[in-house]
Amino acid sequence: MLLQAQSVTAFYGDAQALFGVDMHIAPGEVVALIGANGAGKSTFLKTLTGLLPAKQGEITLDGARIDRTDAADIVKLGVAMVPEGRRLFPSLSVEENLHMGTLSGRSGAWNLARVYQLFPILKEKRHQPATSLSGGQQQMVAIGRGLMSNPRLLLCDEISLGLAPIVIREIYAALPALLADGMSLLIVEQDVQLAMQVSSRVVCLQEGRVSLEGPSGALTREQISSAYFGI
Amino acid sequence: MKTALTPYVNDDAYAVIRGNAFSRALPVLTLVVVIVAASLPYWGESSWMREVVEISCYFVFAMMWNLLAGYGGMVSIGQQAFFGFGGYLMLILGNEVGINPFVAIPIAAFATALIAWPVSFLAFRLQGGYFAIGTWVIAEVFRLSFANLHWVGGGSGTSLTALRGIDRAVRESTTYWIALACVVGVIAAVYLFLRSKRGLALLAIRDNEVAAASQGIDVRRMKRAVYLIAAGGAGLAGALYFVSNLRISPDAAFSVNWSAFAIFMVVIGGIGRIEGPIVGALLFWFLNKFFSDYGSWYLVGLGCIAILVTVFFRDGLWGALHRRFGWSLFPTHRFLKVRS
Amino acid sequence: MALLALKQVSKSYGALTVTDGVSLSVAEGEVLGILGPNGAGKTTLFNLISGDTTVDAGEVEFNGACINALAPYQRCRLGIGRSYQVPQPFGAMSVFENLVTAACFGAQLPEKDAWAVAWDVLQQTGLARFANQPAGSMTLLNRKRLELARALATRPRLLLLDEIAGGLTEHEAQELVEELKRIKNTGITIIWIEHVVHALLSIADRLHVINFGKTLCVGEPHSVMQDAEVRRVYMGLEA
Amino acid sequence: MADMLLQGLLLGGLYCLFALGQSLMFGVMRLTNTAQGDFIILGGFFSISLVAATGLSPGLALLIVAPAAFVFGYLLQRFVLNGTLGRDPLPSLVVTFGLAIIIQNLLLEVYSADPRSLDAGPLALASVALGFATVGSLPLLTFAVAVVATLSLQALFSFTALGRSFRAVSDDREAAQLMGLRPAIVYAQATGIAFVLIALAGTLQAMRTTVSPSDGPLLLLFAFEAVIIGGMGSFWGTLVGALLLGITQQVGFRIDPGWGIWLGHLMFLFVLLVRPQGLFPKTRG
Repeated sequence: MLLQAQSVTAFYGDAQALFGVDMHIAPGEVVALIGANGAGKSTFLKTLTGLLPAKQGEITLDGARIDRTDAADIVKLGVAMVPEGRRLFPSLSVEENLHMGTLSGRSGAWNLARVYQLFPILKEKRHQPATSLSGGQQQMVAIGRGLMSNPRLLLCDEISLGLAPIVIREIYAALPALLADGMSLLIVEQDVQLAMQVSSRVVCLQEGRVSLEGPSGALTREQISSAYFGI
Repeated sequence: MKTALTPYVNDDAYAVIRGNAFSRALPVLTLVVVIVAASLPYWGESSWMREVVEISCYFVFAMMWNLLAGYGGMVSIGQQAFFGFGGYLMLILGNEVGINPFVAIPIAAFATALIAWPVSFLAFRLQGGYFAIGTWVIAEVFRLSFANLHWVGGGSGTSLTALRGIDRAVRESTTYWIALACVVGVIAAVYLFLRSKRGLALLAIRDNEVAAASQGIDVRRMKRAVYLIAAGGAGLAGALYFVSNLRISPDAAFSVNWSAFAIFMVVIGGIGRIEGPIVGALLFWFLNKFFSDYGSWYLVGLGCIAILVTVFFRDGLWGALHRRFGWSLFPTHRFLKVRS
Repeated sequence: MALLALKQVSKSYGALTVTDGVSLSVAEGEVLGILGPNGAGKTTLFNLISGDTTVDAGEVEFNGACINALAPYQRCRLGIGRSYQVPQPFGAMSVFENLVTAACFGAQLPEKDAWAVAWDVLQQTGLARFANQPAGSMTLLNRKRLELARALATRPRLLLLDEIAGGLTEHEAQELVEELKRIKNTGITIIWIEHVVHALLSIADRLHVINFGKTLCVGEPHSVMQDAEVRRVYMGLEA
Repeated sequence: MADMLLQGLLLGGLYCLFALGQSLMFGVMRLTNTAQGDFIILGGFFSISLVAATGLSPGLALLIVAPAAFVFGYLLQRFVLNGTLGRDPLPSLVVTFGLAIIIQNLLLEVYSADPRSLDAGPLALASVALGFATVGSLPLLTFAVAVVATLSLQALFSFTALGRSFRAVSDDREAAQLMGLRPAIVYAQATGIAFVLIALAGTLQAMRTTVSPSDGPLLLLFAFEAVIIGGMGSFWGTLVGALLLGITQQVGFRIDPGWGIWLGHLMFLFVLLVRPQGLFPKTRG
C-alpha cells in the first residue's frame, strides 16, 4: 500500500469531525472520496497532509508513520494537495505560484515545461497575477502547482467546485496524463457521476465515518444515494 | 413591527441567578471597607494618604484601560492623551477660570470624554497593532500641543495655584476622600455596567463582532461609547493625580509610562476581568514600594514579568485563580436554574 | 405582499461575480428552499439579505421598504434573523446568555422579558440541558443548533437558515424538520439553504436553485427536483 | 526654500531606514513591533561600542554588526515573537512593548543617559556642492543607502525565492505549509532581514547625530507614520511616506523649532483622515 489510514479520528477544537476512518490507496490507484457537505472529506484530507493532526489512529506512507509529521515535511515525502478553493497566492504570478511546488525538493517528470504542455493557456498568462485568471484557469494553476512537487499521491479537494461543466471536462481530461507516471490520486468530488467515471474505487463518508466503499463500477445509484444523503 | 409576545412557560419554571456568595456580601463588605478607609485621615499619616491617592490614580487609569482593551478589544498605548488632558483641564479650570479644583475634577473628566469623540474618528481608522501606535501618535500631538501653550508654562509646565488658600490637612484629606470615591465609583460603575444589558452587548462584541452585529447590536456605536467612557475615566485619573501633585508638565502628564504601567497591571492581574486591575494595582504598588529603588533594573524586571506572563499565563494571576478554583469576585454571568 | 424581495441583485469581488442579477420574493409564512452546488453563491445571497455584504446593484426590499442602506444590526431589529453556516457563537458566554443577548438586542426586549424568550427557545430547540455551558465548548452539531436557537431568540419575521441539517442522523433531521414546521406555524417566514435535500423537500413550499450566482430554476419542489438540469448540476447524476 | 526641501528629503531618507524594517515585518507576518525604535537605538550603541573596542571604521564595523543583527532578529522571532502571533494583537504588543522597556533601561544602566555619537571620521565634515545648495556627505550617503535599501528590498520580494516565500506565507500561511514552507522559519528570516535594516539605521543615526537610551519611542513613531502614510505593504510607499514626513518636519522646524515634529504628526493624522489606506496601498485581486 502507498497510503494507509487506520481508525483516524480528528477534532476541530472540542468538536469531533472524524470517527475512526480507515482508508488505503495503492500505487497508481485513483480513489474518489464522496459524501455530503460536512461529512468530513476535507477534514480527512487535512489530516493526511498534516494540517490537522489526527487525534488517534495511524497514517502510514509506504509503511512509515506520518501522522505526527509536520505538514511541510509530508509534502517532501510525496503527498501533495490541491486544496479546496484553490488557495492560490494572490501576490504571486501564475509562474511564481507554479514555482512554489518545487519547494518540495522532489525530482521527477513534472516541471514547468510539462505543466505548460498540459495546460497551454497557463504559459500564455504566466506573468499575470494568479488570481486575475478565470476560475477554471486558476484551478489549472492549483493542479499544476501540486504536480510541480512531483508527488506520489496527489489529493484533489473539490476541483470542480464552482466551475462550468465544459471547464470541468477540460480539467478532468488532464487526469490520465498524471496517471501515466504511476501517481496515485485521491479525489474529493461532490459530482458523484464524475467521481465514478474517473476513479477505480469509491469511498463515501457520512458524519465522519466511512458509510460505503467499493469498486466504482459495482455500486448502484441506490447504494450511493443512501450512503450520501442517508435516504 | 414584531409579533406580539406569546405567553411563555410560567415564571416558576426557572430562575436566573446572578452572582455568588461573595457578590451578595459585596454591598456590606464595601460599606465596611469604605467606612474604615474613609476614617484614615483621622488616624493615619499624611504620607499614607498620598500613597493611596497615587495608587488610586494608577488603578482608575488601569481599570479604564482594561475596559477599553480587555472588553472593547481596543489595545491602546495612547490613553495618556486623556490622562494629561484631564489634568491640564482641571488646572486651567482652577487657575484660570476660578473653579474649585475639587469641583473641576468631574468637569475635566466629562470634558475629556467629549474631546475623545472627535479623536475616536481618527483612531478608529486603524486596527489592531496599528491602532495601538496610532493612539500613541495622538497622545504625542496632545503633549506637543500643550508644550507649545505658553500660558500653561509650555514645555516646563506650571503649578496648581488655585489650592493655595486651602489648609494643607484639609486639602490632603479632601483629595484622599475624592480618590477613595473614584476607586469605589469606578469599580461599581464598571461592574454594574458589565452586569447590565449594555454590558451583555460588550461581552458579545468581545467574543464575536460579526455575530454581535447579526444579533441586533450596533457594534460601532458601542465601541465608540466604550472609547469615550475609557477616555473620561483616564481624564478623571489625570485630574485627580495633578490635584494631589500640584505641579504639571507635558512630559509628566502625557508620558507613555502611564499606558505602560496600565498594561503591566492589567496583563499581570488578568485582562478582561474586573479583578485583573485590582490585583495588578496591588501587586504594582507592592513592587513599587519595595523595588523601585533599583531604578532601571526595577523597570527591566517589570518588562520581563510582563513578557513572561503574556507568553506563559495569558489570563494573568486572577485568570489562573479563576481556572483553578472558580473564584470570581464580580460575577457578571447569568446562571439559569431550572425548577422542576 | 412579499415579505422579502430581491430585485436584480448583483455582487462582485474584483473579476469574480458571485451574485448575478438574482431576483426572488418570499411571501409571509412561506418556506423557500435554496439549493445549489458549493460555491454557487448561496451564502453570499444570505449576506446580501442580512447586510453582512452590501449589494453592488439591485434592491433588497423587506416589508415593502428598501433596506439596501441598513446595517446588519438594523436589519436584525427589523426582523431578519440569520444563522451562519460556520457557527459564530459568543464562545465565552453560556448558551443561555447567547440567547438572552439575541433577545435583548435583536428583539429589543428588556432583560427580564429576554430571559423568558431565551427560556422558551431553550425548550423549543432542546438545548435546555446545555443552558449554562460555555457556547465555545459545544460540539459542532450543538453549535449549529445554537445558531438556529439564537436566530429564533431575535424574534424574527424572516428566518435565514444556512445549512443547519448537515451531519445530523436521519432521526435528528426529522426532528429538526418537525421543529421548523412548528416555527413556520407561528407565522415565521423561512429561507433555508440546505444540502440535505430530503429534509428540505419535506418542508419547503418552493425551491430556488442557484448556479454560478444566477437563478437556474424556481418552483414547486418536486418538479424542480425532476428538472434534468438541476439534477445534473446538483449531483452530477443523470435523471 | 530649495534648501529646506533638500534638508527635508535627506531627513526623510533616514526615516525611511527607520521604517523599512517595520514595513517588512508587518507585511510578512502582520506583526507590529513597538520596540522598533529601541532596537534602532540598540543597534547604534552596539556599533559605538564595537568601534570603540576594535578601532574599526564604522563602515567596516557594519560588516560585523549586520550579520550579528540578522542572527539576533532571527532568534528573537523564532523563540519569542512567533509565540505571540495570532488574531489577537495584544500578546505581540505587550511583548514588544516589554522589550522596549527592557532595552531602554538596560542601555541606561550600561551607557547612562548621555547622548553619544559614532565618529564618522572625515565623512562627518565633508560636504558636496549641488549648485543651489551644499549638503553634508553623510546625510547624502544616508539618503543613498535608504534608496538602495528600498530598491533591494523590493527586488528581494519580486525576484528571489526568499521573497516569493515571504509573499506566499503572508498571503496564505496554510497553503504555504502545503508547499513545504515552515512559516516559523520564514518569519524568522524576515525578522532577521528587518534587523539588518534596523542595525544599519541605528549606526547611521549614531553617525549623523546622537543616540541616547530614551530616543527609541520617537523613532518608532516616525517609522510608523512613514509606513502608514505610504500605504501598508509597499516599500516604495514607505520611502515616499518617509520623505513626506521629513519635508513636513523640516517645514515645521523652520517656522518654530518646537513645531517640527508636531507638524509631522499632524500631517500623518491628516493623511489618516483623508486617505486611511495610505498613498500607495497594495492592491490585490
